[in-house]
Amino acid sequence: MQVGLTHFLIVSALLFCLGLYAVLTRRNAVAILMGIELMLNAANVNLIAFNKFTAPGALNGQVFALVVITLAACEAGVGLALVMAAYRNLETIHVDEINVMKW
Amino acid sequence: MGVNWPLEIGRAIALTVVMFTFLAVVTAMLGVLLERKIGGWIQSRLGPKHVGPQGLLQTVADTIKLLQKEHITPQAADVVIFNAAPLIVAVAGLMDWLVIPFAPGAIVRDLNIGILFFAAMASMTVIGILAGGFASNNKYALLGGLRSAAQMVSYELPLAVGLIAVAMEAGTLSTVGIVNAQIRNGWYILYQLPAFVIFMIAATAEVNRVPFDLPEAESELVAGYFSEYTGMRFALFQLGEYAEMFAMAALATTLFLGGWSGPILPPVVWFFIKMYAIVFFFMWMRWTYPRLRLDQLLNLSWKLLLPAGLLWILITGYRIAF
Amino acid sequence: MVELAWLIPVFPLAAFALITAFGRRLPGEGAYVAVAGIIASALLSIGIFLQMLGHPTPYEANFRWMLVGQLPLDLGIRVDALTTVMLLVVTVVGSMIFIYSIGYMHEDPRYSRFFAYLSLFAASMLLLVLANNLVFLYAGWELVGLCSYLLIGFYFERPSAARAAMKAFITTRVGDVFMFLGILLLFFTLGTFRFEEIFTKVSQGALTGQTIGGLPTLTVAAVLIFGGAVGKSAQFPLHTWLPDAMEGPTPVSALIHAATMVAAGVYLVARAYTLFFASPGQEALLAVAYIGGISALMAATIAVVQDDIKRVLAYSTISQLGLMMLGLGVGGYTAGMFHLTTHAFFKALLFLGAGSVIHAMRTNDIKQMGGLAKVMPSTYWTFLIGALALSGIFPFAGFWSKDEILLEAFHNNPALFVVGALTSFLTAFYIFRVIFYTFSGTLRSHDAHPHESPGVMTGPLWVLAAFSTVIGFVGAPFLGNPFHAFLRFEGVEAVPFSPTLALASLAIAAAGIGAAAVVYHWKIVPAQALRRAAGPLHTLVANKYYLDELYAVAIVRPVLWIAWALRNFDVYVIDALVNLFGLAGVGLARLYRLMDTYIVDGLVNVVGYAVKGAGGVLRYVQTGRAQNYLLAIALGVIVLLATGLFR
Amino acid sequence: MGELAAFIILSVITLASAVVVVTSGNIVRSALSLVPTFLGITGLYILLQAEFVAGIQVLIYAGAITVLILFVIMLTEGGTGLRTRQVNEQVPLGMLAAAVLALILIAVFSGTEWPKASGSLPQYTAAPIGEAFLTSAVLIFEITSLVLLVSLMGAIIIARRER
Repeated sequence: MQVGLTHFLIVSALLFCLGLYAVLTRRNAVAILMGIELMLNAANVNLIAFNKFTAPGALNGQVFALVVITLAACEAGVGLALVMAAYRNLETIHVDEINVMKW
Repeated sequence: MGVNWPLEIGRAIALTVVMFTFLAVVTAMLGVLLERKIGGWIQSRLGPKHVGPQGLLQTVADTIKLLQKEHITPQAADVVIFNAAPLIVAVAGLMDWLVIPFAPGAIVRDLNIGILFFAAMASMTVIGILAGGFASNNKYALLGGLRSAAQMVSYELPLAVGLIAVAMEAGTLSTVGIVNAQIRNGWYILYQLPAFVIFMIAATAEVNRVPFDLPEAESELVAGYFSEYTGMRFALFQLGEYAEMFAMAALATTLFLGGWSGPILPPVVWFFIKMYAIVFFFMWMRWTYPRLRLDQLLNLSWKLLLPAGLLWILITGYRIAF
Repeated sequence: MVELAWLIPVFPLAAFALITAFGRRLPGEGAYVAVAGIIASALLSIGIFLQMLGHPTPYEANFRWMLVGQLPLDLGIRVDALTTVMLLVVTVVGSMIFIYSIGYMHEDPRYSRFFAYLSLFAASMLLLVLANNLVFLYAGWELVGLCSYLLIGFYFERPSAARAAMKAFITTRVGDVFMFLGILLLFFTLGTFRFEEIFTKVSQGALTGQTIGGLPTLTVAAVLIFGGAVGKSAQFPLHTWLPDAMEGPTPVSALIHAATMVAAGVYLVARAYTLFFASPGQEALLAVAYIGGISALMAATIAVVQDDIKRVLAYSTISQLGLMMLGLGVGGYTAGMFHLTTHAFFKALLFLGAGSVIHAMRTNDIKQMGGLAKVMPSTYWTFLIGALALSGIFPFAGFWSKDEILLEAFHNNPALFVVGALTSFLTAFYIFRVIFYTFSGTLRSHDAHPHESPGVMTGPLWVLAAFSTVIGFVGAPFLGNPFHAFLRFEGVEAVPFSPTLALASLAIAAAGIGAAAVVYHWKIVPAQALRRAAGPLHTLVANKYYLDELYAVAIVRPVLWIAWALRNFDVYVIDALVNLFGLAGVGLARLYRLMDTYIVDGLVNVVGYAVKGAGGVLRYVQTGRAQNYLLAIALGVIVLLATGLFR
Repeated sequence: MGELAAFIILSVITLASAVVVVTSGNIVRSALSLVPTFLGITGLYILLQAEFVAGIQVLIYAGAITVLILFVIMLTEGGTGLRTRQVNEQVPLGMLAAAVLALILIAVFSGTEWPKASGSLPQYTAAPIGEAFLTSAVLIFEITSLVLLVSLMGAIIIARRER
């Protein structure tokens, strides 16, 4: 049996849903960030898989994947900086406890 | 895809065994011995002298001793991570060697992303160190791990900048391709002297050697991230470190000193002569310079090496384009 | 130099602005700034005077103010001989008074404000003098009035001062209304405000034959403008404010009510002399002469019976201004202006001397004083020089100028010459009455400790005394009367000097001094007896001819009664109507309020309650936690995908 | 056959370690499990003949982002040694949503007939990618670099200790 596009897509779908689960259920802001990284990776797998199987002539998918990786690095940097700032000011990084702006 | 998978896997296992043995002997054991001998020489003393002729078997004896020692796992440690950390460091150190060409054809795999692969693998070491520092559940180890992470992440950038400059000069990421380009055009230390300087400084920091040995500064943090490690795990950390250091030396040889090229002598001999010259340089530095402070270290990377490296890339790009 | 003339009023104006803004933080609490301003103006005036002496060409500078229809309105300044003389008088005398004030006012809590007012006054007066048109002149005129109000009422916590200020302001305002009417009349008939154009047109006969209400337009205009002069120069019948104005600080009396402001009236007549001269039959000039004569004699008689030193000087001022008017009225243009100049110096000197005396005695009553000659020699000698100048004794300033006026009167209108001569006699009498009461004999008050004034006060006295002594020689006939050569009205020939008349006037003055000495120094004829002999006449004079009372009955009472009546009308008729409307409104409002409360508010409240209830339910959806929202989004995505998939 | 085996092994590594990432009660283990996840994905990239992206994936994700995450964990909660509840009350619903979504996606992916491609990827991808970044994708490249710069400064400003 040949490894086809669908295989990669299913793996990425599972990875994406695992990431979504982390984002939905984790209290720790860093864990949520990790979930987001998983989702981004899943998206990257999709991009590269589509690139190979549907449009191998151009490398647009890989280019996009690289852009996504760069932006993921940005997101991680800023997100973690926010976590640090929150921890310093509120002494917690649990998102359900960070509620000083509520009401 | 005409890949013969069983053959490939078999070759990979065989090569790994060969490389591991080679590294254990050539880098770790010989490296430790060299370190002590050169240290003795620079400090006008004898160094190890009694085990074997001129103390040549000293590290063999030490290795046997380490192999026999008990594995102590601290009670509050995170056992899984604690045990995994030395392996990560050692494996990352070994992976570097995959792309080093010792002589024409004598390379594990000539990847077309060779030096990118090298940089990626070098960066993996940090995770092992950080994990080990955390899992020990010891404040010295944790601080050492954090320092190491900060330092290595910072110095990866100048290192990568040095690599990029060379890649631009050669027009390829493959290490074999770079050596061939040097055989054609002359050693890159001539064209890329600033990149070489930046690379050497960053490499010294990347392998946590004096004057950048803050993660394991004995006088401040006992032994840094591997304070709690004993026996063979400790030896694995050491192996990883020495493998990394020798890999850096080998890469410097490959990128800047023309790799295996040289007259009369066989290419492999030339390669090892150059590599050991750079190893000697690392050791020379160790016994010469004092340790930097953490803020000085980070300032050096972010405020001097990185801007200088970017400027040099600009100059190189201009030279190549016009 | 003359191009810089516009700077002359700017200096004191800048001083005023500075003192207003920074007050006590300035050097000398503002006084030095004010003095510096006026001295700068004085120096510039002297420079311009010297230049004009060489080339007496009038200088004019204009700028376009606005267009009235097609008619351009140019405003500007004019510097000619008349202006130069006035500038000199105002700035030089003003400088002396400013310096004197440093000493006189130094304990006053509103010290810097005083200098601000003084500076503003000087600026206004200089603007008035420099104006080449009636608008600027009127502006300066009103500003001068305002400053005089502020300065007379400087001690506004004293009711009498406040009342005097009000009286001065309102009385002069009566004259100003006439003047304003005159200006408008001229503008509507001639279409310009500029003196030069007005005079040119009048000389060319632009108004000849025109009448307004049966009277010749030119005469009406001239007399209306003279109305302003009457008010400002305190001529009969608007003279009553000036004696009361003595409530202000003495330097103010000296500056405003002797040397400069009241001179503005005379200056106005001189400036507009062409109008008066050109009026048919010179009726306007005649009016000026008679008003002047009446004022001169009346004020002189009142001055004789006053006991307040400053009031004596105030009436003296009215009298002397009357004399100037008389001089102008009988054709003595140069004589009037000459007397204005000399009078400014010696009257300022007298006022400042009086101020020095008051400063020492802390009372105005001459009957409380006596024997001050020994205590205050500087004041005594300077005051004596001023008195001699006022009386017209050779060689002091007053002799020359008064003699010229009497000469002109003798030639042109003998009746008025008699008035002038009588005034002259009375003048000498009353001023030496003051001197004998004040400086000779012994001190009558027992709780006063007089002392000589400080140098900053006596210094200006001596300077003014020097001027009073020598300034007359600029009009001396044996020197060729250089003043007349410099300043004269074309078309009127000066009457040649007559030694006989000069001797006569000298004799009249001497007689006045002698009479005063007989009564008040040697006391050969006691004052009591004289007063009893005069009888009802004395009573009449002592009550100032009952003019204040007459005004009270004739004008103030009716006005007050009308005001009272109108007030009653307001209170009982208009207010009642307004209240009626108000009550009706309130009643209607009550009605509307019921509707608002129960119908409109009810509806609004229903909406509000509904929204509040809905919000209370829905707010539980808003947890403020991103993960809840994300879950909702995920479920929503699932629903959308599912509907898309299984449709 | 070998390719399928490699694919299966890599997928299992990836997904198993991703499960550890999202379920582990120990946040440090979660973070460390990211490493095999990313490395497994790297392997998938290599299977997809995207060596350059694979190298970058290791360098950025495994080498940098994971280190950063570990760093922050140790500076915040991980460094305190406290063990607190790591999940919120949405676990059942979240699990349901994720599972249903996964099922739907798998159903969609399996049921779709993707277009077949002709041609093949170039032998060496690094150079064409570089060319694409400097020609057709230059705008994306520039904007991304700008975003990188801005987020770098933003991160520094946010994380800096306020005085």
